[in-house]
Amino acid sequence: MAINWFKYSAPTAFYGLAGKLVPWFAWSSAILFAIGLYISFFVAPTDATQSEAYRIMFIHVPTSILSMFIYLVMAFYAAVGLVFNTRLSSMMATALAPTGALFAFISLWTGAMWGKPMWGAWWVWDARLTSELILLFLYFGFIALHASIDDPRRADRAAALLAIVGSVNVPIIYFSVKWWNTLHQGSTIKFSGTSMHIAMQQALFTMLLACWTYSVAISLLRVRSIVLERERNTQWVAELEEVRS
Amino acid sequence: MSEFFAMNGYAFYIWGSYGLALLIFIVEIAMVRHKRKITLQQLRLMRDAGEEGQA
Amino acid sequence: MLEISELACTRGDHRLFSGLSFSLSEGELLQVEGVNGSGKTSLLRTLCGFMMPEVGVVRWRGEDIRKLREEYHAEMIYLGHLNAIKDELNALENLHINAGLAGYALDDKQAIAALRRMGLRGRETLPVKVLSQGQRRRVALARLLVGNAPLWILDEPLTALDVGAVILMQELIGEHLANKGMVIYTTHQLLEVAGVVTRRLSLS
Amino acid sequence: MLEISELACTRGDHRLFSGLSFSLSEGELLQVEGVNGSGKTSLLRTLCGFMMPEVGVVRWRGEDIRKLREEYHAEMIYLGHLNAIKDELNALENLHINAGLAGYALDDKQAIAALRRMGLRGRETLPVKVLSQGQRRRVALARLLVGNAPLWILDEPLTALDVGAVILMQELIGEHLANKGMVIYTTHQLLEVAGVVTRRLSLS
Amino acid sequence: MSSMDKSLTAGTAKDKLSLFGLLGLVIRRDLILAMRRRADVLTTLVFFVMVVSLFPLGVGPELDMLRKMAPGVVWVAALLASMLSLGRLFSADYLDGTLEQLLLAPQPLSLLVLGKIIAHWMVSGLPLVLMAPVLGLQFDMSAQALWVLIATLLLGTPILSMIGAVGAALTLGLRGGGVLVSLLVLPLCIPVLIFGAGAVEAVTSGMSVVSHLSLLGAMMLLALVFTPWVTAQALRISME
Amino acid sequence: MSSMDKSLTAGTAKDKLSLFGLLGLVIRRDLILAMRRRADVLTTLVFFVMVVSLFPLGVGPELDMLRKMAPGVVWVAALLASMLSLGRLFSADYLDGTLEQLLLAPQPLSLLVLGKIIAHWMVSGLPLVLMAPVLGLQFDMSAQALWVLIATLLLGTPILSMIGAVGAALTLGLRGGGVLVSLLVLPLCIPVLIFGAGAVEAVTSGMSVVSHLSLLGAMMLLALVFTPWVTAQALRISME
Ligand code: HEM
Ligand SMILES: Nc1ncnc2c1ncn2[C@@H]1O[C@H](COP(=O)(O)OP(=O)(O)OP(=O)(O)O)[C@@H](O)[C@H]1O
Ligand SMILES: Nc1ncnc2c1ncn2[C@@H]1O[C@H](COP(=O)(O)OP(=O)(O)OP(=O)(O)O)[C@@H](O)[C@H]1O
Ligand SMILES: [Mg+2]
Ligand SMILES: [Mg+2]
Repeated sequence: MAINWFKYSAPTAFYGLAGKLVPWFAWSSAILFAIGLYISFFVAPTDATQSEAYRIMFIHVPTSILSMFIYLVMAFYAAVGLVFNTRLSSMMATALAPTGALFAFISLWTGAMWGKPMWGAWWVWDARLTSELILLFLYFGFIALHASIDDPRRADRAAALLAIVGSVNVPIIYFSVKWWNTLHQGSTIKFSGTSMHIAMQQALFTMLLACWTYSVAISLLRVRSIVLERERNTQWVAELEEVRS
Repeated sequence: MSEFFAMNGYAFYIWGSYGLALLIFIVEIAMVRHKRKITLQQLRLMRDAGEEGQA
Repeated sequence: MLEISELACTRGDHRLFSGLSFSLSEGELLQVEGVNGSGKTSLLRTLCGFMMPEVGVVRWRGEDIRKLREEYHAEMIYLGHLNAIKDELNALENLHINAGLAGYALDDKQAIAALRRMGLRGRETLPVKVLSQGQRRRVALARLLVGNAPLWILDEPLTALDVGAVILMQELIGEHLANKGMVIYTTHQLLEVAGVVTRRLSLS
Repeated sequence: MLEISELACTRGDHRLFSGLSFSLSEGELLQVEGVNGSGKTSLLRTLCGFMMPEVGVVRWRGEDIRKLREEYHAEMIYLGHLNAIKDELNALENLHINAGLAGYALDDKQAIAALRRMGLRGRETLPVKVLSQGQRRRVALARLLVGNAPLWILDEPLTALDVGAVILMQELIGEHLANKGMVIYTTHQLLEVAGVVTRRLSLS
Repeated sequence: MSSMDKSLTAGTAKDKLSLFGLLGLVIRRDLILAMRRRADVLTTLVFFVMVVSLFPLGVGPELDMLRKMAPGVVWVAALLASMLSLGRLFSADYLDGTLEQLLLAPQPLSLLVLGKIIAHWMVSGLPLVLMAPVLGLQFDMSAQALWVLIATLLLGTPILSMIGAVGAALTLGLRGGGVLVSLLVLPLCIPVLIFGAGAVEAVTSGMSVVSHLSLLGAMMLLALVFTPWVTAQALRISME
Repeated sequence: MSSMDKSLTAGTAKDKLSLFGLLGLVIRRDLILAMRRRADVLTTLVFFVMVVSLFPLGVGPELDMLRKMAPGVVWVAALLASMLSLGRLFSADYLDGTLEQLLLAPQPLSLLVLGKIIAHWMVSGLPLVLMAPVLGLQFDMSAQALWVLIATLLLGTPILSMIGAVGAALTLGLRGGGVLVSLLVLPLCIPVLIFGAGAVEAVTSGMSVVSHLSLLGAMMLLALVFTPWVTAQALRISME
């Protein structure tokens, strides 16, 4: 059986590279989390208006930002996969989706946990909250579509099309919801501290970095499994050390 | 110490947030690693079956 | 006219065929042979352009069919496992629509003549839903009579047809070949066209 | 065992058959013949009890099948145009379920043996969706191997089967008849069981 | 693989299946099928969540009004979600010929039907019940109201599945059956909706909910006794 | 019969069909098919009416609140109704093999797709638009609000059909596609819902609706340009 080495060279090299990168990202993530949490809880001062509750911010804001960022990256990878027919980028997109969805979920959850003490309600129908919820639905759509199609190549292409259409729609959703909201109620109570304490900024930034390294590490780990699964009939997979042993 | 954990009365919300986030991270890591284990297992199984078939 | 070079097809873990090359020119008849699951349907669907060939190209008049697309489609007719007829419409309406999609407008007389030739006299205006399996297949096959595409790709055209209809199909194919047509087909039954040598392509 | 008396069937304006009487006893093989649309499928579906006979009765061991119902069902297997297999399940699971619905619990070994006999070695655990037409038909036919109902009613069992599978079916039917089974079938292909005289019933 | 197959066989090999074993087999079969296309189960749930979330988007974000609407909205969404999933109940079996074989099974058809209904509810009704409280929170419902909501859904969704089965059986094989079935079934389900949503409103305005709940319970028992048989007859008619 | 057949043929016999003639053929074909199963068209409409009417049942009969909810409820119901009818858009053609033939037609696929979308809208979107005022009256909406409601629906329902077509094409042939398609399409349709319902609310609170309507118009044009092509690609992927 002739194997087109050129075609498979990319996943081969990438599989090894990813394997080498994962520990680096994983460890830096762990360290950054440790530092970030330390600053968040022990260095950052208690907020004047929100007391301790504001400390939820240090997990809420990074996860919120990453959930949106990951969607864009995922759509980008998917589009590259669709246009240039590169399998690897499609696999990357597939690997990113669950992490993005989880971040969106954490964002919603922590937001709700913050909203209850601050606004007295678990949930309000505010622009940001609503569009984050819709973002979660978009992730679900991507994952569900990919999962319902058996042929992986077809699944990649179909899901990519969806991701692209979705990414066009995300800004539209955000602005429409924002506008819709301003039509009705006055400004929602928002976090008061406009001029943030320097320690808060540091904590926020460190946690953001920690979350970012985490998502890189976990999606690289996930994509390695996906590569193995999809390329299971190739010679190079059979020759891998972890397969042979 | 207990004062720290009490978080000035916001313990439920704060630890609820961080706790769930932590739980999700742990579960995700566990699931991804489990998936890798399963994948490798299946690969070995298939290879063994293939060798048997040739023999 | 139709050239296939170094075609390979893999479905799931199974390599169905590889390194397949052949070409077909005017007036030729090609039967794709093979046991169940050997990849006949997959090959025909690749020839239609539904499936992207894993390796290799399919060329029509020297050009890749994935480039030609509509131009190629105008010169071929594909008949698959499915009949592509609407249960709610009658045979006549179905034929009109199928011809329309292929780019031709028929008049009723031609359509009825085609259906009668296919042995559907008296069933032209019954909703296709109530027809028997064989009659439905005949409605689908009537498309071959009204188009004038040179290339016919037929996946098990004889399914559900009775003996009379099989003989009719043999005649139709013979006429088409005499008009410089080309036919590729699969079947597990016997299909012999008088005066024509059937080329055979065996999938492993 | 199975007796049909004075059966008639009308679909729409067409009287398909009338005054049909025959009976079938142990070890007998009956082929229902007729051109496309002559009413073979309609007759078989009436024998199963799906369609109420317009005139006449169908009797099993002397009793009307519409009275017997479940008791009759326990003694027959019907295989129609449709395969009655689930695309999402693999061949093994499909067979288990089909046997379970017929009232039997199989073990894996029997099921695999049946599938292998039907020529599906290596495809036992693929989702049926990805199998070829002929392979799907084989999965459906494997039911015949695991049940032990005396009466088989087969509507075009040979559809999509290759030559090897047709021979296999002939053997299976032969074995079943030797075990005092009864078989009624339709087909437009050739089906000859060695050592058995096929009775033929022609619908106009 | 082997464990999966085992789970499909009940009892020991070559055994005749008991009636109960058969019920189990049918339920297990449908659950396994549902698990094979796990997306299905999830999507009914997500559909439910999405419909409930659409309302605030259409109506506007005032919490006061939303709180009042909440029980109605959740119940309507549950009704629609179980309506949508009805299409799956028999149509797949019909299209691939399995239904013919079910009708030819040597066991009472109503029993098989009951098994299918139970499996359907477990896949499409139960998740809704479990999800409802979270949605209630989005609408700022009180804890007490949430409990009543769960109770009514727990009693009500099986009724929806059972009534829905009759509709699904009657519309089998008709094109556009998906919408037709809603048309047949929705009017029949309206009492369930009224008592279900009514109970939640009653509790928020401080009244007793016992009568509501016991009425729902009675309806459920009634449905349990009659609908499998009616569905079986409807299937026979549809297959003629 | 003869007149029906005539209406299926465009131009004179043996003529090559023009692109426009082809578009007409596809639309006519789908409309005729819809007329053959007239129940279909009716049921979308009845579903719409029923969802809208369920609300007062679930929420309670206070007119004040109902008036406020009205635009949102009508729009959500329209969204759900067009979602429901999406299943019909390609699946019948897929199952009977017609879609294969459409892909093999010697004309641009996007054009055929556009024809199908237009026919689908005429069958499932237009009736809703015409029905909406009647339902608005049930909720005691003002005449002005009713006009705006019609205008937004007229602009919005085609967008729903077009976005829906993409989802329908992507989920072709997948079991449980009916619910999956809602999952994919509903989030994408939310802006339409918000601007549609928002416009009606704006007019009731005395604000200008021009910006809402022009935004909807812009979205429609955008969708008209892109979705047929995207749908065609999705169909190609699904048929692989
Ligand atoms: C379920 C509820 C909530 C959700 C879904 C949510 C969602 C989001 C999202 C998506 C972002 C990122 C926005 C951006 O970077 O532009 C964000 C940022 C933020 N959220 Fe929330 N949020 C929720 C509740 C809250 C609550 C209750 C508070 C405070 C009282 C809050 C305060 C903030 C702050 C301070 C930021 C970062 C500030 C900024 O980047 O502008 N959020 N939230
Ligand atoms: N995902 C998959 N994994 C493994 N095998 C697959 C997969 N998808 C398809 N196959 C195999 O590919 C083949 C498809 O064959 P195809 O339908 O082209 O056969 P065919 O020659 O037309 O057969 P028939 O005569 O029965 O119609 C089958 O053998 C099937 O088992
Ligand atoms: N409503 C109706 N009006 C007129 N004719 C009808 C109606 N319904 C069914 N028929 C006819 O009844 C016959 C049904 O035949 P049946 O399906 O039993 O044929 P068959 O012998 O199995 O044919 P095949 O060999 O093609 O499978 C067909 O000839 C069909 O045209
Ligand atoms: Mg084939
Ligand atoms: Mg027949």
